[in-house]
Amino acid sequence: MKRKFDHPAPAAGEELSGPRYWRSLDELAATPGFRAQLEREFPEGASELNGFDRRNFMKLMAASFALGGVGLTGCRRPEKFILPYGKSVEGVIPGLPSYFATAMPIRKSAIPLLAETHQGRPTKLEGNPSYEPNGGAASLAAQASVLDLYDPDRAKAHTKGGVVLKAEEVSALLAAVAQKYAATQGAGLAILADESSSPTRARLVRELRAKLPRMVWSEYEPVQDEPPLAAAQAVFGAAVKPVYHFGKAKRILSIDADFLQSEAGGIAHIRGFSKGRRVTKKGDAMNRLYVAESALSLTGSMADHRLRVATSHVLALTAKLVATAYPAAESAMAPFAQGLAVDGKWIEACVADLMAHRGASVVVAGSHLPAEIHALVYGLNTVLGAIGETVTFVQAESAPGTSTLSDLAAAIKGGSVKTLFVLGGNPVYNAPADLDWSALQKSVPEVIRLGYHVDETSSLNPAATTHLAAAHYLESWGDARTHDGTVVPVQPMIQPLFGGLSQIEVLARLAGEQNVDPYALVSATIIPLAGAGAKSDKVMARFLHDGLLAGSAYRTVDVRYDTAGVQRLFGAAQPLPKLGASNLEVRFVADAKVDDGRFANNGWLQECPEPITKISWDNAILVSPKLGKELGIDPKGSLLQVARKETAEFYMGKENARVFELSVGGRRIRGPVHIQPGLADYTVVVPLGYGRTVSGRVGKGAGFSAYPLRTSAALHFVTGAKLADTGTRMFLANTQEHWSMEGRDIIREANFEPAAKPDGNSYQENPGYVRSIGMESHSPTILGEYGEKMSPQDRATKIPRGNSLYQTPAFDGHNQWGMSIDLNTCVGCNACVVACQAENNIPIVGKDQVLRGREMHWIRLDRYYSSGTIDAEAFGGAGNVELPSDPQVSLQPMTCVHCELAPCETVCPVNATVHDEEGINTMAYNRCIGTRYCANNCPYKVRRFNFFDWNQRSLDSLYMGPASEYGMPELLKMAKNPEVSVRMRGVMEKCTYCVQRVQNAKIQHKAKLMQRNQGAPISLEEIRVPDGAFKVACEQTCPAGAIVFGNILDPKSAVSQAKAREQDYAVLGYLNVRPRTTYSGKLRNPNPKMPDFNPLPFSRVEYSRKNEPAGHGHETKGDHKPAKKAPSHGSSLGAPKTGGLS
Amino acid sequence: MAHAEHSSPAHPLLQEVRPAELPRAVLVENNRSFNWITEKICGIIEGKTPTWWWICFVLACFVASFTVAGITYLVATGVGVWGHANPVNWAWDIVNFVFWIGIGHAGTLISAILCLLRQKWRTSINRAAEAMTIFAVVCAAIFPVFHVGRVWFAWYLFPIPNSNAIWQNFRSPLEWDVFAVSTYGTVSVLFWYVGLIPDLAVLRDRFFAAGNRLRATLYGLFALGWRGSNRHWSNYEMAYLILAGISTPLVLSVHTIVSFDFAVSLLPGWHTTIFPPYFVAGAIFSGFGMVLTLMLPLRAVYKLEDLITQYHIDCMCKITLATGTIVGYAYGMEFFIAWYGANPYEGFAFVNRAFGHYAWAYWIMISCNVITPQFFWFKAVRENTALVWVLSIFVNVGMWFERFVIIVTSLARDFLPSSWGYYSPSIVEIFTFFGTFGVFSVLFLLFIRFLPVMPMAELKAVTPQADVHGGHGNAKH
Amino acid sequence: MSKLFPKSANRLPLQIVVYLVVLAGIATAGVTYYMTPKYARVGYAPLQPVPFSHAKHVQEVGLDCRYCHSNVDKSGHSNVPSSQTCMNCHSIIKANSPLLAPVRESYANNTAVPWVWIHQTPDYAYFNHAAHVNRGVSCVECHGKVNEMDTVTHTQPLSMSFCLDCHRDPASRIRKPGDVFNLNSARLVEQGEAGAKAAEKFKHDWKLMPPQSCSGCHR
Amino acid sequence: MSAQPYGLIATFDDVPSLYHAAESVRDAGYRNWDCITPFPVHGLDKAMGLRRSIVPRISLAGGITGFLTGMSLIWWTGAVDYKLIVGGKPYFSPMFAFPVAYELTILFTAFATIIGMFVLNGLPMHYHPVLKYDQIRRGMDDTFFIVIEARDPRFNLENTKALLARAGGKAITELEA
Repeated sequence: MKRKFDHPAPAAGEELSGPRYWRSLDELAATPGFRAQLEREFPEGASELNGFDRRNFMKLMAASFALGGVGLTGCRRPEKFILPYGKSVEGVIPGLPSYFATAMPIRKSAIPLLAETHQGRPTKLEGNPSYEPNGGAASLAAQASVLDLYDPDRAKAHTKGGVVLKAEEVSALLAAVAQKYAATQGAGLAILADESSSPTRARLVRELRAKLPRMVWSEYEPVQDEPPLAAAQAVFGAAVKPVYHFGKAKRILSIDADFLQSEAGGIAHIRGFSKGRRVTKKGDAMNRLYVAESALSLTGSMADHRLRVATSHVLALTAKLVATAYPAAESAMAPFAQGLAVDGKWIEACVADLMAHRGASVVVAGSHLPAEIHALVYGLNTVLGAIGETVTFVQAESAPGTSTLSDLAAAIKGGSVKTLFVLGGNPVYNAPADLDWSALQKSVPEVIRLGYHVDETSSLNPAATTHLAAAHYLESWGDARTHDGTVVPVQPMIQPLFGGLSQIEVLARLAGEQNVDPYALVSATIIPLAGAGAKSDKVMARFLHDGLLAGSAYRTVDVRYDTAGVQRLFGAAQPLPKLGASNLEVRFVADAKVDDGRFANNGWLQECPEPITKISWDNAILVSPKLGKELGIDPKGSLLQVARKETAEFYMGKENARVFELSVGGRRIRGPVHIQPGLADYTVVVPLGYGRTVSGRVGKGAGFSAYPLRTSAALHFVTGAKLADTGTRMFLANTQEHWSMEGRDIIREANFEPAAKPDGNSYQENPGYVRSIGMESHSPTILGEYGEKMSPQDRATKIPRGNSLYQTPAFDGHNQWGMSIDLNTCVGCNACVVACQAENNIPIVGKDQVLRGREMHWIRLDRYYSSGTIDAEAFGGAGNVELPSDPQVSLQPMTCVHCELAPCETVCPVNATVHDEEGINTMAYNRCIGTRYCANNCPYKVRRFNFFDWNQRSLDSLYMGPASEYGMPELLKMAKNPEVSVRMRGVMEKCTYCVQRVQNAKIQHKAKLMQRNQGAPISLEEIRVPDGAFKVACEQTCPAGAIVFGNILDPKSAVSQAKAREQDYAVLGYLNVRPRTTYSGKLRNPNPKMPDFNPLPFSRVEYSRKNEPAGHGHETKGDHKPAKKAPSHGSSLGAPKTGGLS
Repeated sequence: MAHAEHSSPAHPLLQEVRPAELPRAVLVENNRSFNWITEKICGIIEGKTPTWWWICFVLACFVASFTVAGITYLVATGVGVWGHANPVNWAWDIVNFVFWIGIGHAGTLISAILCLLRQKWRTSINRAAEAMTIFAVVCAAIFPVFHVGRVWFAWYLFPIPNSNAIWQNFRSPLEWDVFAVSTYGTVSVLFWYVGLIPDLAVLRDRFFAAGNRLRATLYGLFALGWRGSNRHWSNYEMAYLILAGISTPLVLSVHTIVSFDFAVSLLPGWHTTIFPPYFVAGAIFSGFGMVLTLMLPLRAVYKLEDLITQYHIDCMCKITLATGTIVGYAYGMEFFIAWYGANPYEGFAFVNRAFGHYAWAYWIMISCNVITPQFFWFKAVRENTALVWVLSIFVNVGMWFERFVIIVTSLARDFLPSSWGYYSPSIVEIFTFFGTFGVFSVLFLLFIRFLPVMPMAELKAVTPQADVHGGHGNAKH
Repeated sequence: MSKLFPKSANRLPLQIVVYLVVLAGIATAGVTYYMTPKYARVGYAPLQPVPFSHAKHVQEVGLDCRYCHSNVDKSGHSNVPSSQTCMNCHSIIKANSPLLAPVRESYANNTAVPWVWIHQTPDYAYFNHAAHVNRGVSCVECHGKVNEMDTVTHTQPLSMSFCLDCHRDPASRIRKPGDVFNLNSARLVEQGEAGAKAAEKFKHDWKLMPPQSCSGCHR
Repeated sequence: MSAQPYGLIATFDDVPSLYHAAESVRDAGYRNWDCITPFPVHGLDKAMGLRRSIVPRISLAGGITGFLTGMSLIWWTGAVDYKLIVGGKPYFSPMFAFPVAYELTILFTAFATIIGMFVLNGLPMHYHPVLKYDQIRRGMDDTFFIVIEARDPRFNLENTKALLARAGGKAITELEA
């Protein structure tokens, strides 16, 4: 259900402005604000919701009433109250969530969303399926952003020099400013804002600048996620930006571009990419991904061929590529390709492959790269005939006259700025170091800051700073454009909790608009966009209902490549920097979780492990194993190296990292060093966004800030850096201690195409390859002959005894739930982790507890490296000591797999975890006494134990027990999903297949049925929940569509189809636990013509080494070659010889 | 020496046999009289409390307070105060539980199995050994009870009808444990108490004669009016024999079931059929270790050399040696099966034990449990009481580490390398465990102070004078 | 020598045993009674801010349950009506009865009437009204004959075993869909042979299979 | 003493004399008599002509009850009252029911044995005429007694005294009731 959300006048909002919200309830009960809040928060019957938080809230309230003398306490039990609306709210059915379309704006794009609200509380965000490119998926950040709304540390009032301002005072203040500068035509007024795609903001800015022509309007973003327009401007003569269609691409070359994650439009990219990657049956095509990069990005982890090359050498590489692909340009490119140490064969084979797929191949360059490279890449795409096919160019939004941060800095230096507005952003924290922004900002007499937190920028000079509390996008009206330009609404779900303002409200007041009501502002922008003649209210209704303005995407322009333009871009060729331990390249990347620091105070994101390093709550200086060795970081193994050596040093299971000082050009920062396989040998990667000095409880003190190293000249990478050991150490909360699969059959991989001389190992030759791996491959079938003959449906209900002593009772449910996870398309973006956290009220536990291994995530992403070098012997060999410098990465989402013969259930003494008739392994929290036996006996280690009262105690006083304060902040209670119990300490928890969604779907379906066929019998087919009627949280948000959940009794259901694939297998299947969640094996699609081609995926090589040391593996003849090699030479197994250049 | 002309099966206890394998040792040295025995043993109770007892008692109470404090903090705060974390969800708690239960077993074994085997040398040590059993079970019970996350709901473990209409899961070894351990505790107490009755009667009358009505009444109440009637003795003997008879399978079943906690799971390193016999042997091993550790000082302090003779020590050393060797064999067999089974997960589990991150624990275990007992081959060692005592301590340490190795190393590195971890105990765990030794000592000190440390009646029954045909007629008084 | 224990002492053990048995009995009985939800709930009839009489409104006025509890067949839980609903009539009828003052006041300045909450299930139990009323389970099964109550009283224990009784044998509790909101109607099984048959048919035709495992109610 | 005494008690210093005395009392055909010994004297039962104790039968009954209780408890709770699918195991199987049934067997046997023994012995009985005998204390220590009760049909103060004296009993005394 999506509809315009009737919004009471903002006036009501003021009564519950900030601080009062925080006073004790009984005091609050007296205030009219409380009543208003009741009306908003506890509509008709809301208190009857069964959500623990709501109950608890009611108890507190009852208590407070008692104190206030309003209620009486019963003699037998405390009285609780039902507080219905005074006046009913139209369309709100207590107990049923409502869904509204909105969008999360970020930089120059936005993510269209649906918000699930419970009586006005948004609790869960999901992608908006009406926006086709994203297909209902959402990103990690989008999933987590709902928590920011309830951040107890957000700015709760407008303040001037520390004094709280009322709403009308703020309006007055802004009006005053407007007046003052109207006189000077804006001279002396400067506004610094973050980037935005909002048409309304653009419109207001235009108006404002028309009014105040001499005003300085500048925009700054520390991180770029779209290519520089300069390149397009030069070669196409137009301000256009590329939009990629990976769905159409058969061959992809990524040049230092993490297009799956950090580039704008990532969700659409993942969706397209996985479309081309998905292999459901023999004969399906599969795309091939070449990646040349310096860091190990998620995109790189998906690569079929990966080339480690320093970012400062990428220009040379690109030049070489162009020269190879377009011989005409060879002479021109030669000087730039000078001194590039990359195996020529790699480039030739790669280019040949791309050329062979003209029109179906594409080259992508990272947004952080200089314009020259983009210009060349556009050229490559032209040569490949990609333009118009796999990549289209659209008219980019451009606001002429927008000045950069440096311009603004100059203006301030010149003393021409008297009043500075800082709308969003956080320049004091993230401005380039050479600008010395703090000093500049201090020098401005009046600074007005619109910020969500009182952060570094707001608290720089409190006396002279006015801080306006910004509204969260879930509590304010606005609009935005997605990466491809589609206009989407930003619709409020709830009144501003603390009377915050949005940017457009501020700008409107400055521009002196008559009607500053944000809804009016937005509709004033949208209606014209909808085209003439459209009836305004209809337009808005439709706009808000669909959550987008149909056909509003940016205009596609066909572009002509102008070689002359390229030459204009290029200066004289520079010699390639010679990299080494004393001349390191530093690469600044936006963190996968906290981005450029904007999400630093979001607990869900902080606790979510970084997809590749698996480190939570911190960033680290990432160095390659080779550099690590040279720096003297040599983790010691165990007594006799029985398993692959860890890449990090561990102390009692905690990563005990050395703190190094990273210095470049006289600037220096300190941070823990973490060895990251897969980096270019002398490239050091430092994620931005950490080390916030002024932030909330969560963000403060997490990690270190890398901004002090950045200069305007080198925002994204710089050479000439040095690392020096400070002799100190610090713990890193690494959630995955061990990196190797140890040659086990956990993730089963095969190459897609046969090798030059076929060995029967590839998918093409043996689609059922997963069955020739693992214990099952050479043990009698666990289902028994009888069971093997059964249909999947019968197996799910009858549960064949196999060779067991016991006959399992039949599962007689109408539905039998199951899940399938496609390891081939999962890119490891971690969105599912946080989606699950939001849906299931999963608490965060803080760095200290994560260090101890007590993180609570119900779904985790296991990340394994494999290098083909593992010791064939049981223990004690050189192969185990070697660290992989250029590994293959395998990712596996791991959550409760709901075993039909669940080992956890057998051992629970109190029947707290049993099976239901529909095959779900249930967990009755209230029955659990916490013996933790189930967790011990779970082979997948997916059960999570509440060691403390995570929800009721603050994370810094967990060990104080009763001495610490009990109860969770009201704001956090509002974030909880009322459909799921909030667990107390001492109970076990785990994935429940989102049983609340399952049950509600069933009930709704049955209710409909009963009302539809009055009295007429209902067939077994009818009673089943239709496939796709609902999705579980992780499945719903997965951009790759790698997770499929549904009823396996329905042969036509998506999940049945997925499970029917030949590459479907059960992890640890030999244990005969019969998981309901099965996995589709991973495929790699290397090019046999490439120099680094390996006939088998490395993990497979390691498997064969461990399990068929002599190489007598059936089906795996190909293993002879690697297996015979000396264990200690990884590269000889086909690891790119070009790797580790400097 | 006494001879038994006729032996009627009806009175097994009274019948003296000469086991071929055992020398006909003197069970009470210097041909002491009945009265001497009575005086000797009652003397311990009647004499004034020695200073050393008070010192030990206060010390023990202090140590015991650690457990109390540790448990209080645990319950108030959460299991998090221990070192547990995924993947190691059981650690010292269960280690200590198995350790103490194991210790307890020797007591039952001595009093029950040896009784059935007609090993008369048991008489002088069985009372103390049984006491040890009971106190060990008390210490053991502390851990499984308090290791749960919500101890206030621990009653869910018992089949009590309730309005939730839900029952227990009797497939769970943990539920079996509940029954096994509580049965074990109950039966041990009953067995012990029945043995005490005649001696309590002795004390009753002695205190009454000494004019101490209060203590006389107390002992009297528990003596249940025992008057040494032979008609009673005949039923009593039979009951005692039956209790011994059922205690034997009981003690075996208890540790078997404890071992099921692991054997029934599917964790590599736990999931092995060898566990039951191996655990039982280990239990006896550690139990005798503990008996030696306790009895040797007692013997010295109370000058009981005539009652706990070198022959007794000899026997216990030999049993320790035998069981220690069995345990050693089990260690070896585990490795063989892991290799022979050709299951990579199993194989790794054991290699990892010996050479992985916890190798240190493994080698402590091996040296204490397999090497230490081998010294008992030598008579010289067996006769050097001090040395025996030291070795017995090693045995206790070794057996604690055995449980640690089995539980922690298997959990720390199981199926999915992604969830491998490392466990280290928190200070709270360490102190809680340390404190249980205090608890044990407090109870044991109270026992030796207020109850006869040896069964007088049984001792008298094995003296030569007890024979109906005289034997060495009049004993010297 | 004089005896330690008097002759009477011989009766002591027996007496002790007897006392213990009696005590244990009393204790068990007490616990069973005072600790079951039945005790804590059944009969609970608190004073409401407005003395609303279901009897009057249902029997005299003839309102259907769903007039006020309008979402009971759509939503998980049955809503308590807003003051607006009351005012639909009471703006005309008894327009200024002092008893209705709280309602008028609540309607006027849009505040809540603090109705005392009677039928509570525990936090961890997720009862769904729609699931029941749409599948032939009448209000009366859990709430009793509210239509005859002047003050609402808790009539059923609403304990887990109470729920299970029905979930294990749904046929014996269900009504014709038409009768669900008619609190005076009889269960199908109480309508003789035919009724019992109808119940079985109902169960079979509409695939009634109430969950008996945890996931049905606990999430 | 006026009242009929409880019986006569005679002292013996060592086991053999007690043994032979017991034989002679038995042969004299007394029924209600007893020996008081500080420890179970082997062979004395025969000398007294006692039959084998029936405690074992009581124990057996206890054991059987225990086993059945265990099995039926698990069967009823798991397979009748509340059927739950646990780990794919059957609702009931003697396999997993065995350990608990086994433990209950032992527990119930123990109780039956001990209670049986007490009942047969008529214990607890804190008051007993024998306990009033001033020398009884030594009977718990190192002396042996024979008590012949007055209610024995053959009891006759003089003859019985004489019999005990003949049997070598010393300090033959009347026990007041």
